Amino acid sequence: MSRKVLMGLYDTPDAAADAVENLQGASVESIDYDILSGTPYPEGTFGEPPVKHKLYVFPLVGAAIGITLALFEGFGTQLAFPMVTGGKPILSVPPMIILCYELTLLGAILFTVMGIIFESRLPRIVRGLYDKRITEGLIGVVCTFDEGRDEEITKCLNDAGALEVKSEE
Amino acid sequence: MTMRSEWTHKWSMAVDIDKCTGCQACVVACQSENNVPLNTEGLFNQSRAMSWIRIDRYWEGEFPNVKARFLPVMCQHCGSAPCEPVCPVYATYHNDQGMNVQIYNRCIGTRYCANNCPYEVRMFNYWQPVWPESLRNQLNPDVSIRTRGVMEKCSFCVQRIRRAERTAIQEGRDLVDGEFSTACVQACPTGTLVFGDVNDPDSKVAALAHDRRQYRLLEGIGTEPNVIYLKKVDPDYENVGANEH
Amino acid sequence: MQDRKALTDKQINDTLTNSILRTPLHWYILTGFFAVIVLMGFVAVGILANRGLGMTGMNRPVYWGFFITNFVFWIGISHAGVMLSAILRLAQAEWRRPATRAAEVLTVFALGTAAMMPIVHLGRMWRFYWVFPYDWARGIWPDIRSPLVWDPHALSTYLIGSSLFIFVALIPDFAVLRDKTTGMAHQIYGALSMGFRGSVRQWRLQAIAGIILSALLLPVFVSVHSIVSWDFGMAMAIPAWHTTIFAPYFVIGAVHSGVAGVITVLILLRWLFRWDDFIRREHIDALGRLLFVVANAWLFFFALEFMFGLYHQEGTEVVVRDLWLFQTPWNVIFLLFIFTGYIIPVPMWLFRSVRRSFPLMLFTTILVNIGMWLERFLLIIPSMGRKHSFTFVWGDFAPSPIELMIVTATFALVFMLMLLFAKAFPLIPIFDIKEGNVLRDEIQIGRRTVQAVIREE
Amino acid sequence: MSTNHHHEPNIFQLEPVEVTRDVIARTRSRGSRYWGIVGVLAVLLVIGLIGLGMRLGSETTKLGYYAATFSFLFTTTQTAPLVSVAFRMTKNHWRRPIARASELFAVVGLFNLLIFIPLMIALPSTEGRWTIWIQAASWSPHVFDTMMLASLVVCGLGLLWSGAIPDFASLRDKGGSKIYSKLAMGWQGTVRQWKMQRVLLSFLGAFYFIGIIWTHYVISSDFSMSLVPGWVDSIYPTFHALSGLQAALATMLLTAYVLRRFGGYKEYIPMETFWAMSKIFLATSMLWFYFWWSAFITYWYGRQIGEQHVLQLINFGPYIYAFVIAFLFCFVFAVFMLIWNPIRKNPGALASIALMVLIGCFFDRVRLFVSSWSVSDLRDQHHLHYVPDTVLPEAPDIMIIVGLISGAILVYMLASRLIPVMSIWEMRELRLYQRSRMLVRKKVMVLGKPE
Repeated sequence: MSRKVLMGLYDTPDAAADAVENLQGASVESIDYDILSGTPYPEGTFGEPPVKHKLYVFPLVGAAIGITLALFEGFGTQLAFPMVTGGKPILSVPPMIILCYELTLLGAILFTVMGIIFESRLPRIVRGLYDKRITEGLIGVVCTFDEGRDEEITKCLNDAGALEVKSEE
Repeated sequence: MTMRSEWTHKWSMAVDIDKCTGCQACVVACQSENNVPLNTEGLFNQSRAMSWIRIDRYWEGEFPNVKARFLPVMCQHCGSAPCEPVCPVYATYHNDQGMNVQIYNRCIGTRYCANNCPYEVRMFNYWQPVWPESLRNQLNPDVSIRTRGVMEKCSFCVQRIRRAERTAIQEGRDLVDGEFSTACVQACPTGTLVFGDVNDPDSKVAALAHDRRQYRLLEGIGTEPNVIYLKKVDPDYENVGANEH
Repeated sequence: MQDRKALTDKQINDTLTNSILRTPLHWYILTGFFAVIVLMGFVAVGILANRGLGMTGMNRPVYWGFFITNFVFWIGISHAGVMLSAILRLAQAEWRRPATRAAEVLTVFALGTAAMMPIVHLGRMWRFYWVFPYDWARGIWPDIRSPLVWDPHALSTYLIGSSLFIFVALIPDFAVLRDKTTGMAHQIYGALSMGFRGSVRQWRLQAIAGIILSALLLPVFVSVHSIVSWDFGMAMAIPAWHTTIFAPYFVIGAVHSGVAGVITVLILLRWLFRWDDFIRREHIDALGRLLFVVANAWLFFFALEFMFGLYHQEGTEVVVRDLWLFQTPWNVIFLLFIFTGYIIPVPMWLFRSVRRSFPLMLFTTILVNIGMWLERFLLIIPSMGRKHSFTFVWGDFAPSPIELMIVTATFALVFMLMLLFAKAFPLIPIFDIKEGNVLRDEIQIGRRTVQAVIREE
Repeated sequence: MSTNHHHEPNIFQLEPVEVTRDVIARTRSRGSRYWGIVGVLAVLLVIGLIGLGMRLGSETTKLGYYAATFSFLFTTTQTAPLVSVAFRMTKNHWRRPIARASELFAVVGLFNLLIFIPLMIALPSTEGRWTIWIQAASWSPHVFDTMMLASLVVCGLGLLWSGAIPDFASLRDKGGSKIYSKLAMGWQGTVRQWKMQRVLLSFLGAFYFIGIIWTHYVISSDFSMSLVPGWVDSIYPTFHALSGLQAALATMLLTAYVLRRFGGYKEYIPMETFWAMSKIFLATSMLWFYFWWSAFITYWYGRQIGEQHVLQLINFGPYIYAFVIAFLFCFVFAVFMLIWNPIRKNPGALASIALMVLIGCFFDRVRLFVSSWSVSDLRDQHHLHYVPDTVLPEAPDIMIIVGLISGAILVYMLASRLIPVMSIWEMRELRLYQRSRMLVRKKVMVLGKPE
């Protein structure tokens, strides 16, 4: 069956939190509601469950790739041109350590940024239900639900004192 | 390159300070042999004059009994040359004949090598070199003309070495010590400069390398120079030659 | 005590985007003015490329001149950004909020400008890309033993890293701009914000991103200036350069000049865009305190560098110190440097009234950067003129008009880029300010109200 | 329903009166285990002093381990008060539970001063060698180093005292011995007195900060670097101070753990304290490598003969084992364990890492000091022409190492009997600034930030 989306707009965090509480009371799964705000509130402010993510993996992968490339460059370039410069060994390790250091961090940074964008589910082609006033302080509580629970959900949102309940069309 | 001798060549030069009169003949010879740009008055004022071999002149003692000390300095072709590893593009490296060679086409002109040369013998082409019309035909065809923006320095007249090697190989024989030499050595009237192969046990240079007067410039910093200096002999002074380093 | 007033999110949006949506007239005047100077700078570079480095004042033995000095200086400035925003973010310092982005942007532009310097300084500048590890066209790789190969690696890492750092933090502000604009601008900001709509998950990841990226960028920030310092430290032929303290000494010097630069920029922005409610006295006060500590740490390293120059009791290092202290014009430059870089500004920062006065902070921080430019000059140039004991080839250096023109142009370039950025993007992180408002609190202790902050941990 | 899966902010709960009573009780009553340990340490100390006596006659090349031990004690114990000083300057509340514990290490400074005197006498004259006292008389290191160390100790004791006056007063009022009323100097806690005490603390703190850095400078250069001809390493003093800070943090982590685990101060020392310290601990461990590397890469690249020999001497030559241990313990293991948040939030793990770092720090001092003292011919050499052989510890050296270190611990334990190891007034002040409240649905901690 198809699913519908409703969004209630609130002017205070407490109202939004009430709405979330109502939704939880109406046994809406935590993946089915979301809070949109123009301000980063501390985690759990609206009584929502903590976000699960795998961001910490990305830098490690990036670092691994980076150091591999660095080692490749270090060994490769020195062995490709076995020329003596300044009586230093053909395979000088200290310079390679410096390259490894830089490229490891570069890889880690690149992958972290990719991870952030990926984990925050961006880029979104279809932005979905949204309101411009959210960046100006209003807080939106979006709820996705199955066909037929309309008035129940609308009630949950309105009881918390929604300024407006938007649906997408 | 095929090598018919049982040793690999290690080209080296000996400089007998005792014989040097500071006549600058070597400087001029090098200038014309290696197509080094002309040093005009203007270049001297900019202190950008170029000479692959220079003669340092130091005054010693107090007036009236003051003495001029002459010290010919060219690239020392160091065994562990500080100038080599700092080049990001391998424009200078150590070849298998003990020489520190400069590759003009690779040079991008960071001038780091010049900074890291303790002997100050590396020259940078700040300007595009120009010669008056009259001198166009004087240029040595064996030596490439360096464009502006690259480093250059004494090459131990590598073009002469290579030519001698080629003839030797054609005639199917070994190189003979003294059958050729660098421009500066050729021009030196007093025999201050001696060029040869130190790995050749019976070459003049090899002998001088073990002379009791021999020393290297700035020995303390461990660059293992390939140019041997022989101390001044001066009855008035104890441990002469100390002032050079 | 703290002159902050409560602002609604709408007010914050409006004020912080007025650099973009309601650009003041003097923005155009200033930008135009700087653009002209930058143009002249590019002409100078053209002349340089056309006629050769003979146009500069460099000679033998002083092979490196104003360009490298300027390079080190701008690298130094570029160290404020990450230093401030990363360390203060990790330390959960609340007062960082308005300063972070301006600092990071300054980092990026200063770094880009710095990166141009060694290219301009090359004998054959059209060949600069040969230091990067690729094999086409020449059939040869760079020699990774050279510090000049370490440099491009470190620089590009730092440049890419800090640019992405800024971009990630900009995404929510793009969303704000998207909602405030219409038409073309709306489309562009919409594309940039990638459909960000401030969901719980997105905000959470913003927070974590700030921490991880800071932690990753700090090691880069330290390494970059260290590697720059090793361009000099590795040169055993120049005893005054070949000293082990150069890496941390350069880094702390960089932070000194960099933080000063950030304060200068913040005060100018405050004046330019009327951001009085965001860049407040307590902010430059805190920055001033930080700067006081940094300055003294820098002095300690400077003292070490100086004393170990004399440690030999002989030789060329002492000659260089003698040059600094007793030989004109070097001693004049030295006095200028030590007075502008330390003696005048630092004691002033002891006074709260000075740290909280915008004109005085502007004055002192500009002084610091004059001093630090001269410090780099003194560290780099005289040492080359007094290499080993071949007094016969000792030399001096005097800059040429071309060099002066290009150096001036770099300053204009950085200011111009900052202004252009301010025209397109908010220079004060909007969402960071809003978060600050949420986390701000007050507690009553007896009759006294104490500023307090909500800790998430 | 929501807050239960976010962790609760833990806030110091005890009432002021309880704090005072509790801390004083703990300070006074000491179990048999305490006295047992004190006894053992005392015996070990005596053994150490005997070892010291055996060593004194012998030539300088044999004094390396003694010097290393002194440097180690100076590094760890006398830098420890820095933890309190530095984070009082930055107004970090998490420092309060360990502030006194770290200042208490100033007492160990007295012990260090005592064991420093024979070393100072054994230090060879500066005739014919490079030192930081460029043109000064040959006795300058001896005199000036002693002066600096002594003034540092005095400053540290002053810091400890001024930080403890209010607690002395409470001990006095709780019927402590006469000495407390003397130490409290009639403290009544008037507004003016509190203000003065704050000023005094900040001044002494600043002095101690500057003092410790410069003392590291002179100790490191006079007692190791200048003993090796041609070793000109301008970063070495900073490296010494930096690894001092690292060791100080390690010491404090270990102390905090012991207090929490065995001292019964569990609810006083929260996780935040460990966590906050561990971040800086991680930073210092990275910097350890950074400072070492700055010296190494310069020498490695320079390739001058003297430099190569020094590199061999202190790193890869006769003391390679000490170096490897130091390198692994102080940098590699430390960093790669500390980057993980779970480890940084686990006091037990942190304590063991701290212990490891301390061991690494000791071997670091061995490689630096034993090697430099083993260079015999100093006179008029401007380069190190040879690399001396390894000097292995003999019986007296072992006795010195064990004895002196346990001596330092002994002094600390005895001092903690006299002076409360937990600062009563700082904990009471902490209660003023910590509040707990609801932010919408989340229970959060509110921290007061007085200007």
